[in-house]
Amino acid sequence: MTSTTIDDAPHIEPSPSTQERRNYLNDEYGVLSWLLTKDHKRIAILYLFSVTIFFFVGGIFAFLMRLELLTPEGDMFTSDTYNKLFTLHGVVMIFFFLIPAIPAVMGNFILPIMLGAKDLAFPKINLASWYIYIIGGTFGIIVIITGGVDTGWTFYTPYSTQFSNTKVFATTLGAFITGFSSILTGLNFLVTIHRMRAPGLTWFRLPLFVWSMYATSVVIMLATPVLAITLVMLMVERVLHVGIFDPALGGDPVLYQHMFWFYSHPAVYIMILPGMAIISECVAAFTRKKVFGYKFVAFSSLAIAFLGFLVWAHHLFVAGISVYAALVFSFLTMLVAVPSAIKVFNWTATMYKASVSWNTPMLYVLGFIGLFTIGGVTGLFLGALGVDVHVHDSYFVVAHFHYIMVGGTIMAYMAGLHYWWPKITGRMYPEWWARLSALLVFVGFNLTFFPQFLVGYVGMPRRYHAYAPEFQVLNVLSTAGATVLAMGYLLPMVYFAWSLKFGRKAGSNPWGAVGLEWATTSPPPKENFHETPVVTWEAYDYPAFLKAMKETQHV
Amino acid sequence: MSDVTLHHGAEHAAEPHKHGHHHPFLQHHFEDLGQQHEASTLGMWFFVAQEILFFGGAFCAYFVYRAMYHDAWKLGSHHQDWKIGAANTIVLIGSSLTMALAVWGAQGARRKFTTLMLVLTLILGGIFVGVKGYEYSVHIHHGLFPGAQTYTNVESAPELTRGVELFMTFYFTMTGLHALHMVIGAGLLLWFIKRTWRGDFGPEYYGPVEIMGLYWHFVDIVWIFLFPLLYLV
Amino acid sequence: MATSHNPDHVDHIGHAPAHHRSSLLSYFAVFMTLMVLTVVTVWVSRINLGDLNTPVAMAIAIVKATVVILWFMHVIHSPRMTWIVVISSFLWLAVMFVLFFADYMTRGWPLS
Amino acid sequence: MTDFPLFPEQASSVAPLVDGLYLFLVVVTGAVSLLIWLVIFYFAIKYRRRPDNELAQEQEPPAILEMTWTVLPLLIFIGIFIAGSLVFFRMQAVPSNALEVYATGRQWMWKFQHPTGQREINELHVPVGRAVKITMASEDVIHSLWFPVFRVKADVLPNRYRTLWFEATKTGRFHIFCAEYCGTSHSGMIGSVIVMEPTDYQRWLAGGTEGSLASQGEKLFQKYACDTCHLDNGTGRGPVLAGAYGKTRPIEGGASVVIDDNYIRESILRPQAKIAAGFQPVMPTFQGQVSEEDLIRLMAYVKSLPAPQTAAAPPVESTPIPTPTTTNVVTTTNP
Repeated sequence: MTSTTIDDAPHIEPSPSTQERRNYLNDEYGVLSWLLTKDHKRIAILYLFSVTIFFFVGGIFAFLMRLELLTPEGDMFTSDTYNKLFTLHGVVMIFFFLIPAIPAVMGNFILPIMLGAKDLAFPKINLASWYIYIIGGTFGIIVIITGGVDTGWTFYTPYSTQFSNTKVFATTLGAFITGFSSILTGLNFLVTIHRMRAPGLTWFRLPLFVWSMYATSVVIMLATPVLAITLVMLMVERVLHVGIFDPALGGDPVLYQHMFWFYSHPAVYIMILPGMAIISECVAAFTRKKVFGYKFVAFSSLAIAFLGFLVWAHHLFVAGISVYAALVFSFLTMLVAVPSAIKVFNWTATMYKASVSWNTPMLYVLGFIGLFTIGGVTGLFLGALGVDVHVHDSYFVVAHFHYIMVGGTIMAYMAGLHYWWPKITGRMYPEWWARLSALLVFVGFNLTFFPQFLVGYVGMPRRYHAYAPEFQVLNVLSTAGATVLAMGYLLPMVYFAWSLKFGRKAGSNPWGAVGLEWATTSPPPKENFHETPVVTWEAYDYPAFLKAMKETQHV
Repeated sequence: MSDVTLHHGAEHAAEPHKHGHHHPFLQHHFEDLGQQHEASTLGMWFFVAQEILFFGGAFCAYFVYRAMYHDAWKLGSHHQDWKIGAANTIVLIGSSLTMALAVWGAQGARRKFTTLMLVLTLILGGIFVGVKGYEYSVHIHHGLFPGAQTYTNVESAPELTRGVELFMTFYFTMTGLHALHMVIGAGLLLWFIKRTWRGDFGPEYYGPVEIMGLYWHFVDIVWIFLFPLLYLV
Repeated sequence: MATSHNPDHVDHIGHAPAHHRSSLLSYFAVFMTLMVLTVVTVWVSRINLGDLNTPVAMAIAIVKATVVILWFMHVIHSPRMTWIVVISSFLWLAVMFVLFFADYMTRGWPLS
Repeated sequence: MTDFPLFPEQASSVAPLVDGLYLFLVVVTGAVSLLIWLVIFYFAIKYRRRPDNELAQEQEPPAILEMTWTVLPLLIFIGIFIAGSLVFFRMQAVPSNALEVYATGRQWMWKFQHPTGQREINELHVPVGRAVKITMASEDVIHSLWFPVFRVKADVLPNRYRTLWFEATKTGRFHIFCAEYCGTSHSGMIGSVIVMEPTDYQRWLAGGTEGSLASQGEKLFQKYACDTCHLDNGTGRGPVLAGAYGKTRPIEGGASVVIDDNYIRESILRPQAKIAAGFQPVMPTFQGQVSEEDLIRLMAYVKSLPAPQTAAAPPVESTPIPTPTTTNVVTTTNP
């Protein structure tokens, strides 16, 4: 084991002559160079801005809802406004933030570099994906401005097609278009991973980030089209007043729920798998150790991708499906929980006899493992038929999926943002401010959503504008938590912007981590590597990687 | 048909063993033409997989309602003229053949033959969409289109009104989506006819034509399933 | 360390595109098969097989689709990856159909 | 600030089972989660990065661990599945002696009808200790009837009857919520179920009613002139309804169907859907004329008709009188 001190080793500080070497940021200037770029790194930055805007738009809706729920009576907004708030919070957060965020920002930027490729397989399609996302997003903004939609992000029929007189058509069209943007991103990733790996980068030398992105792309490719056809049918029914899903005209509303959740449950895995991708990377980097059971973690991503398609009807246990179908789906739901459990146990085991650093990304990783565990096990509560009948459509469900989406995906997104910030911008974020914001997020999150488990089991239904007086105390706690959580999310906006100008210059490998992305300069040049790298080390093999990096430095 | 070499005048790559390295259509981020070809074909196959799930969702809903409203489906299907449907199927399979021959021609850099095949494919596709338009006008004339509250034909079986209207909704939605894919295909064909006429394709670089072929054959397969399900219940 | 292409250059298949060109004859043979099968489809639909009509029609359509996929779409000469994509997309479709009808078929069943 | 319960009351026979399963899950998953948190913090502190601990020692925990935490969770999860399913079966098996109550969900109110004729809005009086079966349908969108203290919930679908049952074990006034989002005042679609001692319940029942549901149904049966075709002696143009409820009868086209709530509803609103074997499709549709409440009354009347003991031929074999008028039914041309 080499005795070099790792903290600043292998210290591939580029020599001064390469200091002002051209990188993808200062390679060309001007608005057009950004709006017509085909460089996957710039497209990732475009996505970063648009996704962050939607995150705060969705966040504002959430905060307004929490303010309304301070009091049992619905005395802040009319019930119509409240219904629009929770619908728009759902639509914006899911379709415009959670599904595109990690794949389009982190995936776009880091995946090609991790594979040692110059760019994604289809750069033009990658740019088209961003423009399609912007068109879909514009529909979302138009809906918000011109009056909102009040059907819930699930658009259940016959309410959404026959009874709601809000902007349902425009919202479904927006979601339909945004679906194509993520299909194109998925397509790009799959082909790049298959066909454009660097020489020597065999499948089992790939970072686990790539495995999880591969699984996510498979789920995107095979689930999103079913959402597309379901929304097409919804729009046909709403415009032509036909009864595909409307029982008064002969349709079956439960069929809509089947088709909607056939997409929407895999969509939950589209949201969490990229989170798991980042956590696997950060766990390896901040414990400086090979992730325990590399093959198990890699294949559990694929197992989640496949099993995720078999379980959707656990959203329909009380909706009117047959008893036997409920049994089948409850059993399959139990199977899909196993790969997630494997991942959590393997991450924990990786820290055995490791060198665990307490940098901000690792704080978020610890937070993720803790909160994702709660999210995962409460999923078992909902998968068990007996309990689900009671807690379905209650705040218990709301707490469950927020523990997965906020405690899981957004925590992982923050970890990834901090972990790759030096690589994206060449600057280090301020460590102590970042740790403070991580603490705020962790405390605020738990204070917001843990009371909701309790109030949900006691019997508070979901999507209620006014509720029974005995639920008030837990709701006040939850709103207090929401304020702390909001602080935790606003702080990074400040210090990330600050770090762009005043942040310490980051070398090409500030964390001393293994990975091709740490073998190029930060920010990386336009073609990622000056000459195509050759991978000779196994995944997360620290000694071999440090030796290989030493050799490239002396040549 | 004289064999026309790549008239772009771009000789083959300098080093013999680095075949196809500086080809006019090799994009910068690919190592060589082989990798580019593999990547684009694989990308197209993932796109076709996604389309299979897209139409698959519609077929699944179709079958659920076919089981639920069997008599209405039978009655609705009798309102279709199966002879026109069969003729249309033959036209579409013919266009699939000419498309496959176009790919064959592109591989052999036979410029005129390939262009002719692509034009034939476009014509046959146009015929198909034209016939569909005719069928739509007949249905609309009879008031047999979704949303047609007035449903004149079957007076005494009011129950079948709703079932048949549901059948017609599926008919129009699925054949409409299929026709839309045909129109997009026709647009692509026009662009490919221009490129083939310009002589872009040869044994080394025929990927785009093969991709066009994959798309066209997929649209043909969707019709192969649509024909028995809508016309011959 | 020169970055020549090192030996275990996995998954970088060759330099020139997969250079397989099916014979003209095979295209016409496929075309004729499809024509025959179309005629069979129409003919079979005229016979009243009761409940068997749908499965038979579907079987013929699947055969026609497989023929088009294998020969017209050159899957028969394609690398293994293409096979995996085709088979998995139809597998996912089958999963959708089976689990949809798991609900619709068993709706009427009484509790044991 | 009223007292705020952290755990719901148990007021039904199935509530202890659900709570038992819930607490079992809390304990099992809580223990596993606690174990993970402790291990993480212990490792994070013990192996934190120090100058002398720069690079991880490459010792791996034993590989057998991988198998254990694959198989063990699988077994636990299957156990949870089995427990959950047993409770679910208990919830689905409606006892035969249950008190029949009909419910109708409509945008933003619950309407209940008792067999003895009482009609209530957003309130439901039930006796304690007796199984109550609620048959419900919606008039517009999807609602979901939820009794939190009874731990039971079921979506109320338009145009299709669904059932839900509970056996109250505790008297008092408890919440009724609508759990499926249904529009503007979804949060206003609430009510209360009042569980009473059987004696109080009888006294409540005696108070003012215009005859039992079945008797109201009979009046409607005459009002809509159903009795002109559905005669008891099997000589009418429609099938005999007496004693038909629950039986399996053949219909046109060879299949046969169980005569249950949904079949009666469908035969009233869309008679052509499933025509009884041997009869002409002459029955006009009553869609839009018969309200949800009347449907429930008619159904209660049909279900209350005793099977005829007279010597008349059993209804099935009765030969229908050839209908005078020729109906222009489109006979299917295709064989």
